[in-house]
Amino acid sequence: MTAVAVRPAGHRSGRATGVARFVARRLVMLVATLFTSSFVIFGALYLAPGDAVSTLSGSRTLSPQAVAALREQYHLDDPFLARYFQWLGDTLLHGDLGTSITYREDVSSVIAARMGVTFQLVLYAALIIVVVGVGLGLLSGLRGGVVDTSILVVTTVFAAVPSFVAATVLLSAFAVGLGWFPAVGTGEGLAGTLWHLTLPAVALALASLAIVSRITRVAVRTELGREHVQTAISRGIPYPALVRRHVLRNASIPVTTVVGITIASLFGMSAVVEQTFGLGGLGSALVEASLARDVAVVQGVALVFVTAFVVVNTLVDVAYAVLDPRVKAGSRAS
Amino acid sequence: MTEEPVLRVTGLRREFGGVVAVDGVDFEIPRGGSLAIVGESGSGKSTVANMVVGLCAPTAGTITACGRDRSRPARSAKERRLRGREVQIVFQDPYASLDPRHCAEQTLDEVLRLHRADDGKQQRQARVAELGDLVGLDARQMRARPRALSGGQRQRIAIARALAAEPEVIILDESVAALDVLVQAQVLNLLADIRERTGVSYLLISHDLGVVRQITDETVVMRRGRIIERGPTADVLAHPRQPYTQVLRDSVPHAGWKPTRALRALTEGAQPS
Amino acid sequence: MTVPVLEVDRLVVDVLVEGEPRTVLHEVSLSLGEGEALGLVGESGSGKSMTARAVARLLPPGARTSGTIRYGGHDVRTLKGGALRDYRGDVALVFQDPRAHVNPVRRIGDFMTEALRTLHGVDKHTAAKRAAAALADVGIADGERRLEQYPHELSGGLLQRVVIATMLLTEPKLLLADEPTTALDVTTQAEVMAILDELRQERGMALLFITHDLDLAGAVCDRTAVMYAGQIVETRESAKLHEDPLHPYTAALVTARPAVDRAVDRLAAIPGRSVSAFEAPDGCPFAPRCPHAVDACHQERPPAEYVDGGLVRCIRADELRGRLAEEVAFHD
Amino acid sequence: GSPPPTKGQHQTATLSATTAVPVGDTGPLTWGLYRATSSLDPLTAIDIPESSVIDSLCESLLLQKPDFALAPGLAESAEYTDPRTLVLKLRPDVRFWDGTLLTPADVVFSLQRARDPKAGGYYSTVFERVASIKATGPHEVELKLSEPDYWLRGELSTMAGTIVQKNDTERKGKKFGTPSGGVMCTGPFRLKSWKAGGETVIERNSTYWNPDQRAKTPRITFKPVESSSAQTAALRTGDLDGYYSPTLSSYEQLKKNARLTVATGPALATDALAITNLQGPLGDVRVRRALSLAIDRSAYSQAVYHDQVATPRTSTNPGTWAYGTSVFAETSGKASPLDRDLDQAKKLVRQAGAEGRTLVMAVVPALSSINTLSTVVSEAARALGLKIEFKTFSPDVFGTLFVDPKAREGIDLLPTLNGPYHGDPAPYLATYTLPGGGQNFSGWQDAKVTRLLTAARETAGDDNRAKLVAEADQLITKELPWIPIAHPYSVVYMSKKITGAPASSVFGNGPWANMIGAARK
Amino acid sequence: MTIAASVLDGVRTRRRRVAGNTVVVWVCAAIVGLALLLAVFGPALAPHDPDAADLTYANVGPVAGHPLGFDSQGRDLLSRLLAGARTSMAGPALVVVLAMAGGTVLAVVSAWAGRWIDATLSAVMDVLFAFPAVLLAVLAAAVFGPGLTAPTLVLALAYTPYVARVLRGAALRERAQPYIAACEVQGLSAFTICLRHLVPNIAPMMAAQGTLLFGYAMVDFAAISFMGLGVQPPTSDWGVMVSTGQPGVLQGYPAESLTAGLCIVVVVVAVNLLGERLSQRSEGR
Ligand SMILES: Nc1ncnc2c1ncn2[C@@H]1O[C@H](COP(=O)(O)OP(=O)(O)OP(=O)(O)O)[C@@H](O)[C@H]1O
Ligand SMILES: Nc1ncnc2c1ncn2[C@@H]1O[C@H](COP(=O)(O)OP(=O)(O)OP(=O)(O)O)[C@@H](O)[C@H]1O
Ligand SMILES: [Mg+2]
Ligand SMILES: [Mg+2]
Repeated sequence: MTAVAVRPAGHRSGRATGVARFVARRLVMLVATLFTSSFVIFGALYLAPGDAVSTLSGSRTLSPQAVAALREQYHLDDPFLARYFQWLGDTLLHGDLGTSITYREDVSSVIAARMGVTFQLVLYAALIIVVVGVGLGLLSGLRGGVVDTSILVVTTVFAAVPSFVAATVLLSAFAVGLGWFPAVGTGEGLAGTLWHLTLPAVALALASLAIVSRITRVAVRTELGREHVQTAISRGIPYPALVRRHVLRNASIPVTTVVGITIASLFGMSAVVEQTFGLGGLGSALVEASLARDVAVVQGVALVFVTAFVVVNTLVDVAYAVLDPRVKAGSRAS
Repeated sequence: MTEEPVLRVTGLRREFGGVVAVDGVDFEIPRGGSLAIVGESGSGKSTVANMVVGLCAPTAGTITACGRDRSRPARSAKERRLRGREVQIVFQDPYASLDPRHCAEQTLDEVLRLHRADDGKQQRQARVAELGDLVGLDARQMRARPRALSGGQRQRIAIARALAAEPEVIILDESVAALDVLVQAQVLNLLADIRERTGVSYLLISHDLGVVRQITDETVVMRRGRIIERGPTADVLAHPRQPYTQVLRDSVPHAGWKPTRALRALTEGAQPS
Repeated sequence: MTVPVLEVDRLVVDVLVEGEPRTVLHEVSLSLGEGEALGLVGESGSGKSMTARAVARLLPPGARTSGTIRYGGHDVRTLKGGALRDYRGDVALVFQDPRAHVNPVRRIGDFMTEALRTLHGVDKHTAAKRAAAALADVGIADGERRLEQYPHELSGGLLQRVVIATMLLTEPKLLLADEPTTALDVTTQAEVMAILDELRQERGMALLFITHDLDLAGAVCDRTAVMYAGQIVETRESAKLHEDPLHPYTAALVTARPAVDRAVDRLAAIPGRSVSAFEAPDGCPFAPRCPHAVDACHQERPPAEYVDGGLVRCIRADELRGRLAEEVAFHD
Repeated sequence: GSPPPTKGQHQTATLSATTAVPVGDTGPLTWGLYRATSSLDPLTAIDIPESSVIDSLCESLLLQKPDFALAPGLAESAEYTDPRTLVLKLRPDVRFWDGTLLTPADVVFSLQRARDPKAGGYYSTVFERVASIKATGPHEVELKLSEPDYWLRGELSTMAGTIVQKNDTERKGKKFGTPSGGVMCTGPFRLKSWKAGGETVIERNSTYWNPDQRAKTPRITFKPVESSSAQTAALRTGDLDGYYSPTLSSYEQLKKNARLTVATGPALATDALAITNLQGPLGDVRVRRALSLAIDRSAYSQAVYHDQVATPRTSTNPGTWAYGTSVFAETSGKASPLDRDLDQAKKLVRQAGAEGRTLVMAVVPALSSINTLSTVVSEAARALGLKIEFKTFSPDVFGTLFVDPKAREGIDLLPTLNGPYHGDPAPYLATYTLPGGGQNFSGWQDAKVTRLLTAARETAGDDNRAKLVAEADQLITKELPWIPIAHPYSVVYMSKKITGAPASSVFGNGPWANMIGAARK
Repeated sequence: MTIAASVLDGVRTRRRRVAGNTVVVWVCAAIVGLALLLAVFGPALAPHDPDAADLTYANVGPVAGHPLGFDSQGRDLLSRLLAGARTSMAGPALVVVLAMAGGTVLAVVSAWAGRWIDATLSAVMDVLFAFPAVLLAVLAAAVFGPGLTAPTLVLALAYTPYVARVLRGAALRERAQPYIAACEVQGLSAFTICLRHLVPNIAPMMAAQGTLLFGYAMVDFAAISFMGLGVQPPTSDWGVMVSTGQPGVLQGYPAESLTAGLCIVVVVVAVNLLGERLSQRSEGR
């Protein structure tokens, strides 16, 4: 809708079909990606050594009868394609994502139970990235001098700190050392959730935040150096208005791309942080489930991740078209 | 009996997704001749040039170079090579049209290796030096990267490269437009010399009527993809028949010239918008 | 000559080139009276744009200046705060590439009315009206519609007219036009030049017109200054430049241009290329290319001297005066 | 080099299976699990995250006390009326959470379900000598045996003897024991909520049939905390009130923490190297003995368990000696410790002519205890002039080694932490020493061991049976089909504000959560 | 996992900065050079056998001959760090080589062929993009088992679309240059033009991307190892050491985790700064 609104009058119907085609293309891509990923997942877990029974037994010996019963119950001995198409059929026809072997539960309820944490975590981290990252970037881009240098130094280091290192350090410093934040788990209510998720979100956001800040800084600098900004200066436009009207809006175009991709990739990165902070989210579910050869859960989580990625990217493209009148929806300059 | 022209173009047409960039263009260049295409920006001049050298395919029409049909871009490497010996091009931007990583010698040697496969290394070196002499570059300049050379020197390399394949026709697409007047004069003189010495033909594309007058015999005027006027350059410029050509001619600043808006309005009238 | 609006005296500008300070303008002096048009002509890198930038206080970071730039009795180089803003309100700039100089993500209307609204407190409606009227002045009839468009939806010529109209909205006293027509077709160039010329005369604006085309400068400017390697080598009434150039460089510029009405056997080309001030050798920077150079030319920089109402930097100016005129005449 | 650092002292003091008795009720608690609970069906519970939750919800026919001694549970008594008949007398007053009374039908149903291999339970082999299960009275159930089986009674205290409600279980079908189905039991807590892969919350069963054992906390939230550093952190910050730790990596740290009580207690499991291939060098008992003699158990125990282990003397953890205790103490308990004796070990290898031969050990680099074990084994092998090769597995694939014989091919040594489910070493020993035993990976057998253990199974008196088992235990320790490495203690970490959680590892098979209460008024 | 994406994307928006002090560049170059030397000679330089464990020395601090002390298995920490340089650098280096090779080929083919080939390749890249890297890592680890293979393949696969996207832009810009057209007019074959003209001219961009990528590959590699999906202990590898040493951080023996983490951070910072400079240079050409 918004992409349509920025268009000058007169082209409305053409733009509308353009947007429709854009959305359609994205949907096709989403479906293609999901198909590919589902097949790859099935194939990979089929080829992989080890099977679900060993997870069920928890490294204890089971009687052969028990093993056989389990194998039969979960169709573990069926041929690959048969299992794949059965799963695909169930998913497409009944819209159910299958049953988790490890949790003996519908995958949809496994995902539902875990989705909240991951989305909250990603949302929180995204917020930190946008507010702090962009904020620092603006500060160092517009200020220069000592402020710039110190932000540059800090972000250079942050950008190189792996999230698991950040998680360990934050955990031992702020949870264990100072006791300001809880070490594990998710809280109740908004305040509790915020309080519990602060450290994980910071750990997740840290490197991305640094990168976003650096990109923002460069974008701001680039825009400040552009000729149209020079023109505006020569016209006597006061600095604050200049920054607001000519620098921020224009700089937000590259920043949006980076922020979008960063946020989209947070879903994948959440696994490490979830593990460290004992948050039972989708990321850790993905890792656990694939270790356990719990194909249905892996498929389900992958579906959520892929969809989230495509949706965030689509939003970025729409934002792009809104911010930059030269760009038609969906034709991001690359 | 007239000699076969080195380049003949008939009914050339090119569309870009519904936009007709070139529409029914015909012209020919006799051996050793020099033809100018003039016209406003976007009138399709470069598109014609690109079709003639095989960088883009015509929607319709034929191109005949040296008696051979060249209406389609080359498909095989061999055909490309053969075409390279018929028509060459020199572009407007002398910096961008040279590989920044190769010096003039390398650039020329590469072309020679392609077109004179039988030559030995020494023969090629001799030919490179000869080409360098022809365009007036000394040995140091021949070994310098384009970055270290001035615009005029770069354009000389581009001209030498075009000459290396010993083509029959060289297309000069705004080849002197980016040069300062003094350098432009040097290059124009050079082009005239080369034509005299080698008998090569030129297809000059330019906005600059002074340049056109200086080095071409014939002129075609293009507007919105069509040729609207043609004739000997001196005639066309001295006695333009079409109103547009007149406007073009009168827009050229010269001593005692006063710009007027009325001029433009004349051409504007024909525009739909 | 009337009261000078702008007076530049022995302006020297050093800018950072690859981190090193390099002189790009050397003792540039010029003055511009009310309603007067001065052409600034020269080859690429000669320092024309730098001069305009210095006047507009838009030098790149790290630049150092000396000499004076006077506007309304103040040295522009030291203006601050409100005074600087006032000055900028009085001076308008038009550049070669309009597309780079207009914010691509804002509407034409936004661009045009921005200064009116932020600096002059004009309300939105009035500002838009005035913008549309200004567009009509430069020959754009459907102004209202144009205001709603984005820069990329306009052609270069149209956009340049928009820029000119915009600059005029705030009624500047001095217009700095840096090759405003180089990117345009000749026919469009003629029109834009006509607009500039008309507006200047109607409003009594002073115009500093930068171009590399001597003929173009001559057509709209009362006087023309010729620059070479960061120096003004000659300032003269435009009309006289063509018949009676004082500097060999000016003569070379005149004769090197191919004429529309006549082809010559060979153009009068001189060897070499133009250089920036910091690349120039000691002595007269033009000496290495000058067909008339003598040993003395390589020794020291020629001072600026008054000759026949013009200024010239050539130690042989008097001596050569007749010969240059002949060269030029032969060319014509 | 430099002098080696001083090692911790081996503990010799006797262990208490319990912690201080609480003075009263406490508030809601958060208890740690090393991973999320995956099932609440007793029959598929085999690991702490399942069994410790189930044990708070459901009860078995007999009850394990913290010291693993058997006590009446849902059955007032379980007695052999003759060697082939085990009669269960049920309590008349037991109610499920929904208020219905426990009936023999429920018991028969639960036991039959556990016995049926097709039901997918893990404990069906326990009932291999059971011929029939029948209700023989309003409060009586009778198990008829095909052969005498005096090990069966103890099994009734494990998941195999845990009773679920017949109606409920049948109604739920496949959903039984899953987050959407839940369970219906009789225990002191009832299931409040359970998110798949997330927290499990249990609350006090206010209508619990046994007021003496009622829960002293209104609610326990079981929180899965996967990484050991997060576990440590959570205990230190108070995010967890308590935790039974499967690893002791932070033991020293937490022991010093003023907010925590750290108690060690008896356990059932033994850290051992299972010999999986008798075709290789380890087919020779001298090489097995040599390896056992060369392994630096104390270094291992120190590194992995901070010395919280019973020094191995035989193959069985002293924690398992819950009956015939004095018999075991006199025999297995008096055996000489499995100390290091490199000279003797080298001699054995020489005798066996095994120098230069290669041993292949399965290792899981991601598990630090197995890692450390590989370190001591490789040191031992080096000292003996044996070559050692490690075959690395990820933790997940490692599990298949216990399920799939093909996966074990080419491997000589398989590290395992293994033990019985109740206080009887015999069934555990039988799994790897009897022909056809579930864990007899190498097919090892010894006529005398077989005879002793079979006899023990058919011997009624606890002490007599203990004698036979202890003899077998010592024999096995000589023959070493598996090489015992350590008998780790159970460790519980508790916030100082609470107490009562058993220090022993009874949480795997007996009630424990209801014992926790406030430490102070 | 896909931080690299954002960086790569952002790099294009970067412009020449005022030439910073060259000291930083030299220091970074020295660090990277040292790291590379260690990757080659590290295992040879190690004063002790990095895998020789002696539990009696577990977590013992620095003593004579062991300046950094011992890890939780009683192995010499310095030796492990030195030996670890190789795996820590070799994996990411391989990833960079593979991803750059694949990405460059895809980019050049896309840019040159245009039309449907470009469209198809772009669509395939988009599909790859949408795949969470963690998922790939987990699957590859499952299939290939522990070791270098899985993470190398995964990261190469995950980075290829980013490289392809960035380089495709550069290749398109380069392809639009008249000098390429001039080569075509000369009659050079497409392959020759790409090999001799196009690729060398996007090489500075490739070098910059490769360098930046190396930094991110190191971090991502370490992350995969941290999750237990990559290189496995007892192999000394910095990422693995951070992970195996992690419990020690809370137990008061932070040396293993922190020194290894510091090695990663220092090398990555140096590599990133170098990469940034390179990309500024390649942009400001
Ligand atoms: N690749 C292309 N795709 C779409 N349209 C094109 C393409 N190339 C040229 N055009 C269009 O074709 C028309 C003619 O362009 P062309 O470049 O031939 O003009 P020209 O006469 O050379 O102009 P100029 O003097 O500005 O170089 C223009 O309207 C242009 O927009
Ligand atoms: N931002 C800058 N930083 C450093 N040097 C510059 C900068 N802009 C221009 N120069 C240098 O200053 C000298 C004068 O440049 P200027 O732009 O004034 O030339 P010009 O006469 O306007 O040329 P053109 O006709 O090409 O526009 C040149 O040598 C140029 O390289
Ligand atoms: Mg053109
Ligand atoms: Mg300029």
